[in-house]
Amino acid sequence: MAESEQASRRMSLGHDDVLRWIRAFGTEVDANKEQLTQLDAAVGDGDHGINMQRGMSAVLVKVDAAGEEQDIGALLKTVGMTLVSTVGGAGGPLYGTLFLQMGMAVAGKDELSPDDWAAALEAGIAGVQARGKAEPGDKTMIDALIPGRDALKAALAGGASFEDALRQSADAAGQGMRDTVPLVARKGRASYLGERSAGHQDPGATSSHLLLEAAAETWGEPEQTG
Amino acid sequence: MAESEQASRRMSLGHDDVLRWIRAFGTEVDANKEQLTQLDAAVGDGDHGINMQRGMSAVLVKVDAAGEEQDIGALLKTVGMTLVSTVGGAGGPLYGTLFLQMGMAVAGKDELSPDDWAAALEAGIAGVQARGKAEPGDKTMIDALIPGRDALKAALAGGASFEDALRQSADAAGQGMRDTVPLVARKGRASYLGERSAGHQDPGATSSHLLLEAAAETWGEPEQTG
Amino acid sequence: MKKLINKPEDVVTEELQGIAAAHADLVRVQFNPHVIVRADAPVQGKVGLVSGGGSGHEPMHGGFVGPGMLDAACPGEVFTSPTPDQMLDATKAVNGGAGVLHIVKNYTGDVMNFEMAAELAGGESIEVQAVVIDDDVAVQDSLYTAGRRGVGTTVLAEKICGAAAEEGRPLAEVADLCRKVNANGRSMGMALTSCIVPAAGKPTFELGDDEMEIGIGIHGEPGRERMKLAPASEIVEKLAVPIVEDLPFESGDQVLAFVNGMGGTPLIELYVIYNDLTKLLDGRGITITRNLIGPYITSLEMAGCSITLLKLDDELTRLWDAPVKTAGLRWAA
Amino acid sequence: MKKLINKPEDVVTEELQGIAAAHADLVRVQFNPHVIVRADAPVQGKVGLVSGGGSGHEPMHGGFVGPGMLDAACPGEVFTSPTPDQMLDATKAVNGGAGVLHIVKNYTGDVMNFEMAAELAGGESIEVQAVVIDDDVAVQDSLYTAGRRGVGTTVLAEKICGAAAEEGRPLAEVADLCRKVNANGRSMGMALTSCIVPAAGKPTFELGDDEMEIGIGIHGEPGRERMKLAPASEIVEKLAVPIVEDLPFESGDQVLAFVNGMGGTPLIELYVIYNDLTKLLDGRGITITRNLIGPYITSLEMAGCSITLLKLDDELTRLWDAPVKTAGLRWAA
Ligand SMILES: Nc1ncnc2c1ncn2[C@@H]1O[C@H](COP(=O)(O)OP(=O)(O)O)[C@@H](O)[C@H]1O
Ligand SMILES: Nc1ncnc2c1ncn2[C@@H]1O[C@H](COP(=O)(O)OP(=O)(O)O)[C@@H](O)[C@H]1O
Ligand SMILES: [Mg+2]
Ligand SMILES: [Mg+2]
Ligand SMILES: [Mg+2]
Ligand SMILES: [Mg+2]
Repeated sequence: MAESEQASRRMSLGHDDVLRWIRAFGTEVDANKEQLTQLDAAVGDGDHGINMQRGMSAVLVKVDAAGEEQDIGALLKTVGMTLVSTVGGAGGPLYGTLFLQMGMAVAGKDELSPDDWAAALEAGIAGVQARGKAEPGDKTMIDALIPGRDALKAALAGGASFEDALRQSADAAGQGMRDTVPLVARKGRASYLGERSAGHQDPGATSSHLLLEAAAETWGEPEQTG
Repeated sequence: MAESEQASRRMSLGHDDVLRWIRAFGTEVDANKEQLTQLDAAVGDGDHGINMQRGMSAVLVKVDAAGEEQDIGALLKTVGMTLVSTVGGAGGPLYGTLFLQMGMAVAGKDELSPDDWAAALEAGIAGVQARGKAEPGDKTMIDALIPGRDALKAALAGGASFEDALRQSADAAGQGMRDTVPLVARKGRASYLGERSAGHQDPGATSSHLLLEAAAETWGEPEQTG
Repeated sequence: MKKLINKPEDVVTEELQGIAAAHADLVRVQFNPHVIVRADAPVQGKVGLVSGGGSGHEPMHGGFVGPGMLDAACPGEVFTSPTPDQMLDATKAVNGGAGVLHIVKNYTGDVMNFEMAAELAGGESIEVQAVVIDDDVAVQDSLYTAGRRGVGTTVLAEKICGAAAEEGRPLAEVADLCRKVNANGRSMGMALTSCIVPAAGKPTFELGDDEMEIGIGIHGEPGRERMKLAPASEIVEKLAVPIVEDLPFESGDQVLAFVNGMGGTPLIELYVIYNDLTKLLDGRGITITRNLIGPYITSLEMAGCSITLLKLDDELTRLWDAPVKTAGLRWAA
Repeated sequence: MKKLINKPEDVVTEELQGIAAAHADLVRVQFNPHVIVRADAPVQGKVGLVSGGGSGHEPMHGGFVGPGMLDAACPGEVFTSPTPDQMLDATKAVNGGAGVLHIVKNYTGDVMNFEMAAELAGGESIEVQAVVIDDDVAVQDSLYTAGRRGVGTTVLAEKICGAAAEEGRPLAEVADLCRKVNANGRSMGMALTSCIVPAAGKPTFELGDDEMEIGIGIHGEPGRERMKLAPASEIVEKLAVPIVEDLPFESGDQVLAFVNGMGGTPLIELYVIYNDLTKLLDGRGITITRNLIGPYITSLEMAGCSITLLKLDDELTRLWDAPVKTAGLRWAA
């Protein structure tokens, strides 16, 4: 990347940035509700899109009402609590836990560095694994989240810009998502299908890709300075 | 009809003839089961063909078992009783009563003259009307039976041969059956439809036409002499 | 045709074998001809209650045989009235000396077959009275037609008269009570899908993906009108307003509200319908004091529902609440 | 989509309004969040029984709240596990000081949400135990997977544990009993048609006119295998043989046989299935001493059935026979 662009590079995330990401995720879920539901119908019970959409609408109402009083940690916890109490199914506790643990990791902060963001994501994913006991390869959201997290950390460690790191993270999550297709599910509802679960993309991995893609897109734009 | 054919004209019906008619009716019901059921589905509950077929199969088993010991009256009563106890629905009591009353009218006889046959039919139809209270024009089997009976009596009174009278009777029943199409049903299940029953042919009138048609065809052949 | 059956012609017999095996504590099943009789029949000195009709409406009537309800049920072939010999056998089996009441749904076939049975029972010196239930407001009534069909009120009449018979009331009183229930009950039904008679193998009628049939009978007989699919609240209006206006049910009335499933409609939808019904009746000052919600008078696998309202007084309420112990309805005092 | 509903997003709320209006004598319904609680809860000194799961399985679980069965039910959205706040509210509402048992069907979502609820209840010093029901033999079990689904045995566990709790037995005993029921119960289901989740508006899966799905879950999850439509007797074999061989049920065993309708299948067909089941079990020397036949754990309007067998001993039989008074199951001593 050219030297001249350095100035506009994003070095941190404010409350507003995080909110824009949450909104962008909500928009993505809305736009992909049908696809998520279709994917879930093939290997599960056909409600993943519906559930996530119900949860994210509730989240948007909630964060609007909460205003900007909250620090980022509190904001993420509000998102998590709202998802826990509105999504239900497997998605509710898992996405709820993801955001709750992210919020705990950055409790009290009004600004996040790229490393704070990576640490939050790491904590969130650890929470999902503690709750759901899924390992990579079990054909779950973990299969998008872990490559996404690892790519983010590797890029940042290699000195990439935050924008580039987010893009690599989202792309790795996308690859992880696509890589769920041939897998035989070992966790969640799809595991009831045994061998018949192979050949279908995991709905939760798909929504998790949307989550990291929303981050890359929202924060990948040059920062508005001035 | 030419003088030379006079000799082969049928002047009476024996036990065997009546049995052949019953069998022929059974065959007709079998062959038209689907059509009767279709007609009944349009204005009723779609079981007329199924019911009549169940009843006539039972009748054939019964008359086979009974052998030729019975007089014609007893034979017809056996048919009636069997229909009553196997057909059910409206068809069971109505066709059952038809045969029972025919049997009563010719009780003890081993041979029926054309006038005996006409009297039996008349008694049977009176029984159907006593049981079902239907008048001509109500869109029921009565609308095939009464024209059939009247044509038979008129033809015999006019000096027609039995064969001719039977043919005229069957044709009049056929006309009566077709004439049920525009009628609005006032009796039976089709009456629940009110105006919507118009435009459909009555299933019971259709099976009654088969009954008289079977007589015309079975007995319309020159009698086997010798 | 997608059904859990073996051969279409064996459905009724195998169903009855299943009932016989499952409910030997409540009923005896006789197979030739088909009759379901209360296990302890005849109950001496008690009026015997017999009903019957085509099969395919389960749990009606066989599921309503037992203490506090029917003494016997005569199951016909699917959607086909049973025959007089079934009814005669049932009548003889339940005659405890106090006479027998035939509860007959108003269909030409049912009425004629029960009439023949009553004539035969008369010949054997059993006192029989028959009451015909004709509560379906979807059908125009007239002196010159077959009149209204018997539908949901039948279930309520069987329960209430069953309780009265259990109390030892005489035949004439139980018959009068049955007429009273019929006079105070009104019903109407609708279908989202057709049913398939096993022997026919295909739907009795065709409905478009966006159509429903209002005023349907319980045998897949076509209804009053076919219309575009509508929300539950409109369906309730289409069914309940004609019912309310027919009797009429008026402000201050107390009613039993019976929301019935047609066989293919799950309970979750019936509660949505019931909820809309409470609102409609509330708006007219009519109070639901008793209710029954579920598939009780069905039409094979038809999706749809019917609503029955029965105007209650203290007597009817008390008899409705009385204990009943059958496969289909069961409660204690 | 042909359903008796208003807006898809309102189905559960309106259903609950219907239940609240219909069964005020048995239950209170709380709307924010959704909880169905026994009218007289908390019963002091009695273990509280809470279950829950997605809606669309009615009468389970809300229809099983009442004396002798559940103290509370948490209805989720259609086919979606309820949330921890519902379960926490339910747990608090039924805690009569003797602790609360969570009866959880083994689905990842249900298990995780109930776990979170138990953590929250622990924070409020309510003693909670959870038992997970996993009786579906259609699913291969393994340490590394989500394990078997919870299906028909859940209904039986709720009834039997409800009776034990009513007797005043302590939490640990009721929980052990629940594990015993689960250990002795096995199920398998099949579908003739798919169901339609209201919010999705179209069938969860497609089945050909001559196909059926064996080993289906109660949420329209695909099953073990898809095969050509077969007679009832073969379907019974497909379901019952894996059940019998799994426990295994053996000659001399006494069982409760539960033939469950999936929501769109009428009773007449369930009795045909029951009849074939009695023959199959007879042939293996297994005796049915109790039975339950009807739609109790449904999958919206899906056509199909499931079979559950529970091996009985004197204790389980006595508790099954104990009085129960709920909208969905009701009998006296
Ligand atoms: N144990 C688990 N750990 C992580 N993710 C899981 C687990 N179980 C299920 N999931 C994810 O949840 C997704 C399904 O979510 P959803 O449809 O909302 O829940 P449900 O299966 O209860 O209907 C799956 O696609 C999978 O990615
Ligand atoms: N009251 C009646 N009198 C004469 N015929 C009648 C009467 N009611 C019905 N029917 C005849 O019965 C036929 C229907 O017979 P069926 O389908 O066997 O009985 P159900 O209507 O009980 O199913 C009608 O088409 C009609 O011709
Ligand atoms: Mg799902
Ligand atoms: Mg008919
Ligand atoms: Mg009929
Ligand atoms: Mg779900």
